[in-house]
Amino acid sequence: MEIQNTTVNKQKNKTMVKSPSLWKQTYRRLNKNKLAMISLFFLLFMFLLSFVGPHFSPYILDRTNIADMNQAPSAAHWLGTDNYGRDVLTRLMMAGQISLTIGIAAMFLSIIIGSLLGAIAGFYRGVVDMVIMRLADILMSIPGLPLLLIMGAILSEWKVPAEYRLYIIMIMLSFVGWPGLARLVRGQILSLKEQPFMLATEVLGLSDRRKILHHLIPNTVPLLLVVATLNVAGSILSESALSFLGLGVVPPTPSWGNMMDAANNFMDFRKRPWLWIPPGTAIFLTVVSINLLGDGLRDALDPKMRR
Amino acid sequence: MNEMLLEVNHLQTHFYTENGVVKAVNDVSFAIREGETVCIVGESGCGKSITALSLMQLIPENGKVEAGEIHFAGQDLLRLSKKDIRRLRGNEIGMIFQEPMTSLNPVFTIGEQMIEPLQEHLLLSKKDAYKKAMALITMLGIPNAEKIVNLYPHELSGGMLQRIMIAIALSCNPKLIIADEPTTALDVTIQAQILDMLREIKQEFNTSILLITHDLGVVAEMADYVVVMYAGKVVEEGPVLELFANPQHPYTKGLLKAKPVIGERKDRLYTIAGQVPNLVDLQEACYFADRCEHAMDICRMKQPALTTMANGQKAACWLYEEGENR
Amino acid sequence: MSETLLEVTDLKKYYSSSKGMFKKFGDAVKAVDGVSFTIEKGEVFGLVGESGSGKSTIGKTILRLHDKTDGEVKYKGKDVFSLSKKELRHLRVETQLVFQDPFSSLNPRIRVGDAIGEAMVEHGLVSKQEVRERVLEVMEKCGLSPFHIDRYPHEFSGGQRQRIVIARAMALNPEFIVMDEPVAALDVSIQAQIINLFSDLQRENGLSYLFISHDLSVVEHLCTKIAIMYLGNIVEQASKEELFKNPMHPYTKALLSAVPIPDPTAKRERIILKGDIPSPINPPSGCKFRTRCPMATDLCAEKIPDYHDAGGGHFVACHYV
Amino acid sequence: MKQYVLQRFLQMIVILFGTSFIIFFLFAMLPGDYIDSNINLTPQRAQELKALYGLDKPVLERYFSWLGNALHGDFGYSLKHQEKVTSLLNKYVWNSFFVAIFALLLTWSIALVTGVFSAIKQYSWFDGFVTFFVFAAMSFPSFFISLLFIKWFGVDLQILPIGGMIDTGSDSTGLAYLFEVGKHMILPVIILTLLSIGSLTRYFRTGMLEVIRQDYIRTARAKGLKERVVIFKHALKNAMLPAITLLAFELPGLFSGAIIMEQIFNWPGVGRIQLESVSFRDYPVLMAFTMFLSCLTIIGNFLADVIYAAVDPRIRLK
Repeated sequence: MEIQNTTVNKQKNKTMVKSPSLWKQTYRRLNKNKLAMISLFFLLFMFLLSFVGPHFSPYILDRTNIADMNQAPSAAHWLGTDNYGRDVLTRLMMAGQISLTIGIAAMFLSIIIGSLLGAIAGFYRGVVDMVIMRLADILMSIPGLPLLLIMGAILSEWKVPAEYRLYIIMIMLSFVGWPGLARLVRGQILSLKEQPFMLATEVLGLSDRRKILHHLIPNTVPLLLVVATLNVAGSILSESALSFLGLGVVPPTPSWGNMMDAANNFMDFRKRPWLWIPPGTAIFLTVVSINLLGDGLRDALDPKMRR
Repeated sequence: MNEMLLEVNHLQTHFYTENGVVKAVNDVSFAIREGETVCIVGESGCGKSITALSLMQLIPENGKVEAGEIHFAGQDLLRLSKKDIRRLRGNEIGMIFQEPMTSLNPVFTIGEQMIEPLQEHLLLSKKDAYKKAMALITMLGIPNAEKIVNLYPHELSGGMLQRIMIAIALSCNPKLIIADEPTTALDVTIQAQILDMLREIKQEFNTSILLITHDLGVVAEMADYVVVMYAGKVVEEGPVLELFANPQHPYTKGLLKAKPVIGERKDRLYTIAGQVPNLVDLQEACYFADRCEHAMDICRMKQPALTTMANGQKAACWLYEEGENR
Repeated sequence: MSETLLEVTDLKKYYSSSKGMFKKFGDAVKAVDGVSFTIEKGEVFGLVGESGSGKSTIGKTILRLHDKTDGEVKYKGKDVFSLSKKELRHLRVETQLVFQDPFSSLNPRIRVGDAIGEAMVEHGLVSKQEVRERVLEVMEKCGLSPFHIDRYPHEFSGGQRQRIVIARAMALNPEFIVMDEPVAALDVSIQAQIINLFSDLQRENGLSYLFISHDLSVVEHLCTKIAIMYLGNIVEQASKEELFKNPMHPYTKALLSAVPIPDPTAKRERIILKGDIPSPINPPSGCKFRTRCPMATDLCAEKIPDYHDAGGGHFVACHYV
Repeated sequence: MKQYVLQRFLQMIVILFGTSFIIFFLFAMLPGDYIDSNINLTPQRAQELKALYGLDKPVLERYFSWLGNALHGDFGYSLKHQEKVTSLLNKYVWNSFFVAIFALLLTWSIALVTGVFSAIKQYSWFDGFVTFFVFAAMSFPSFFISLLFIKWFGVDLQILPIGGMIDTGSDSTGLAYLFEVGKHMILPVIILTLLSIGSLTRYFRTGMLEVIRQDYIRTARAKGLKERVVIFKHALKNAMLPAITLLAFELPGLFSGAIIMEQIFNWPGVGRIQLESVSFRDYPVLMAFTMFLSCLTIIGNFLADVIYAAVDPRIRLK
């Protein structure tokens, strides 16, 4: 009875074609954003470099060999060697593994805790909401870095073996990260609940479970995706700061942060910049790409979210 | 008849969006005489508001006035320098918008916002400007002006704010007032007050009014001359009595029959099928062809020009191309 | 006489306007301040009023979308506010709501077909396999083309979205639909299409509507019985013919004269009310309309007019009528 | 309005106590303390000292005793520096404060100008440059940028001093002292500015962009006002209102000291004291200082809400 696009238009008449899923439409919009795509490819390159690179490097990570100590970048060692004779490039790649894993793991933890508590507070209001939000307020009022310092101190107190230390750092970062996230998710749930289409789910007699799974969460995912991306950037920065101060990832496990403390002694700092400039640059480029990708994602997902 | 105040010829305003160029105003021409109220009527998306904004060159960021002339009191506004156009706005042409609640700055008092055009155009001192503002408020029938002047916009109702907007538009005694759907956001009884006020202003100051609306009832009550727009083009224009008594273009006829009217009992409303076409890359055709009962082949191939009828009415439709009156 | 579908007696709904811990009831907003009416099966009951009259609040309260302050709402003889969980679920199938703003009443992230079919499956009216079939059928009935089923809401115009909202409501083939200004946001040509759709659906399925609007011309076309509201109360209620032929309450007369008629030759006695609509937080004493009423006297300020039958079911609340 | 302030004040008190409890509880989790780190103490001597400092009583009791004297202004005794915590902090906090206040002024003025202009000239090359600069500034690790600046300005070009507050061994006083400290402060201030300017510029830019699209800006133009007046009177005041509350959030930052910057520049600020007290397990200092910062944050939040309510007429007159 009604033609979708009148013949007056040049566009052809779309028949039974199934419009692409929202995610495909989002990807198409993201594709148009050159900056975001460059950042995406750079991040993929960083991942490959960190997780696959070490297998190709001729040097085994921890084998120190005093013979070629402190060599400037050369054909053999593209980024030179450190004062234990270890190849800086290989250590950089291994460190990448650690820093990226911690960043992403901390993000996942914060997202899970934050969105769960935020959703519960937002959906069920009342006392639950009050308790969660006051707890979030309290945690957010303790300044981030000092809190991490204290927790870092607790870690070194308990003489935690190196590999467990990584997991605890992830927990620490998410412990500081989740309140901000919970508040964002709660705000989103509250504003969604005011929308008429949520009132419609009530009128249609849909169950609470259906309302949350099919209506609230799909509309919160875009925000979560953007916040998650930016959270990874924040986690990497915090981890590297902690490790630089010697309270995060502790040698011998390499992390971009603790590779930088080579710059603390004056000789290395002046004479051997290849020791501390590459990890610093790696952090910067990774974080800037994540931020650009996050911004591009925000525009692609929902132009109205341009906060 | 008093002579021409404003003459718009072949106005073209286009918008550059991601999915193509939108010809919001596509070759629109009309004229307003002194002391005359001209109504531009049409549904949403027909370009009536953009036409009004083009006159004042207040087009949003991604739009541009491509072509056309706007002769106002002997000068072509499109050729004026930025400074001259600015000196004209609020001074010789006053403007009223649709949403009174958001049209005033929430962090300045009513008084502060009323004296601005007075100081800018009439170079009044702050004290005199406040006095004139209070006089304007009282003239428009709003009680205790001294209190109103110090209130903030959120402390007044929609109807009251719209009266303040009218006071601001009137403050420099303009020759023309452009009202873009001034009563759409108001309740019926408040709308009646505002329309009544506009009619009084026309009587008292002989100001010409360009009224933009989608409500045919408001057109019947206010207009001397009517211009009907559809998808960016003028499809019909004419004096109000002839246009309502004997509408020419099928779209105008359809609109008049589709609107339920108090007192006229109908069991089914006449409907115009389909919907407004997408304005991006429109073909050379009459844009109403797909929704028109009398659509002929020629309608889908060539765009009809605006032809003048015997009694001075104009319509852009192939039914009347040969000039006889269907 | 057809049986009574809905009976509302002395319904009150107050919002406390002061937020925070110190909730005082003194300055509560009296959105609905004692309203009674009944809707028979197959009837279209029109509720007309300007902003702040409380008409939308009534629509939502009788569907128990939020709680009431006082009064009683009976649907098919059963008090809506004391239904068990199971009975409430059943009520949700029989009664539906159509919204004013088509752009925000559809979940933007699910396809149109799912939005319409979702409730049917949830209430077990149809199995997962046949749901697509049933959805296409309902869409057809509401003037939507089959290939719209897999599209997303942002790909439709305002008018088409309203058809989707209606299809979603019709999917549960309800008996009673509350329509909260369903055509206010649409253009005239689209409005006519939707109004005709309402009449067809009502005729074919024997539906009853509560039609909430501020537009008297649309109400006159569609409704069989009309109530005029002002600041939380019904000031006049009568059958359509009676109300338009012989309006009694001064507010109704002013409202009728304020509606612009698309006929420049029409000569009408014009009643322009002075002043603005008072704030619902502290409405005027006695008759709430007295501050704007052309024939207000001291009596109006002292005593609240009683809502009486002025003959033949034509109710009105005014001392002088 | 007064009721809103009262309610927010009560909420603030609750959060203050909640924070103090959690911080104290965190410290209680720390096994060992300053006395344990001093290895040449005999076990039972250590026990005596602990009793003396009351470190052996159960956590809850210690919390309330700590809270008791905290309310009287006695924040305990720094074991490492052998002096009252409050006087220790008082000595160092002002060094951090000066750097922070200069950085704040610089950040806010630059961010305001660039943010507003990049919003007005959207899609221009200036806006493109500012957006790139914002992303870079937000993504730089603080220690990396400090090291880079020391390398470029301190080591390679040698035009700026890179360590401490005054040249080593100099005893200049009065104006010369001020001039010297000023020279030493240049790099730290620039770095602190760079680190915080990114998000603030973006905040001002988004704020302005949003306000410029409002109806009342179109009305202002329709009144024939000069573009300058439309932007810097009508738009700016609306965009700046929420920004004022941000000022209150900067309160803790002024006193917290940039831990990393002070470490790298060995700037005798309160941040270094904090780091030092972590490694020496001098918990009373750490405890008192973290509590001090939390109070500032909470007071900052409270002030932000109150200022916003007072400044925005829509809320003030409710």
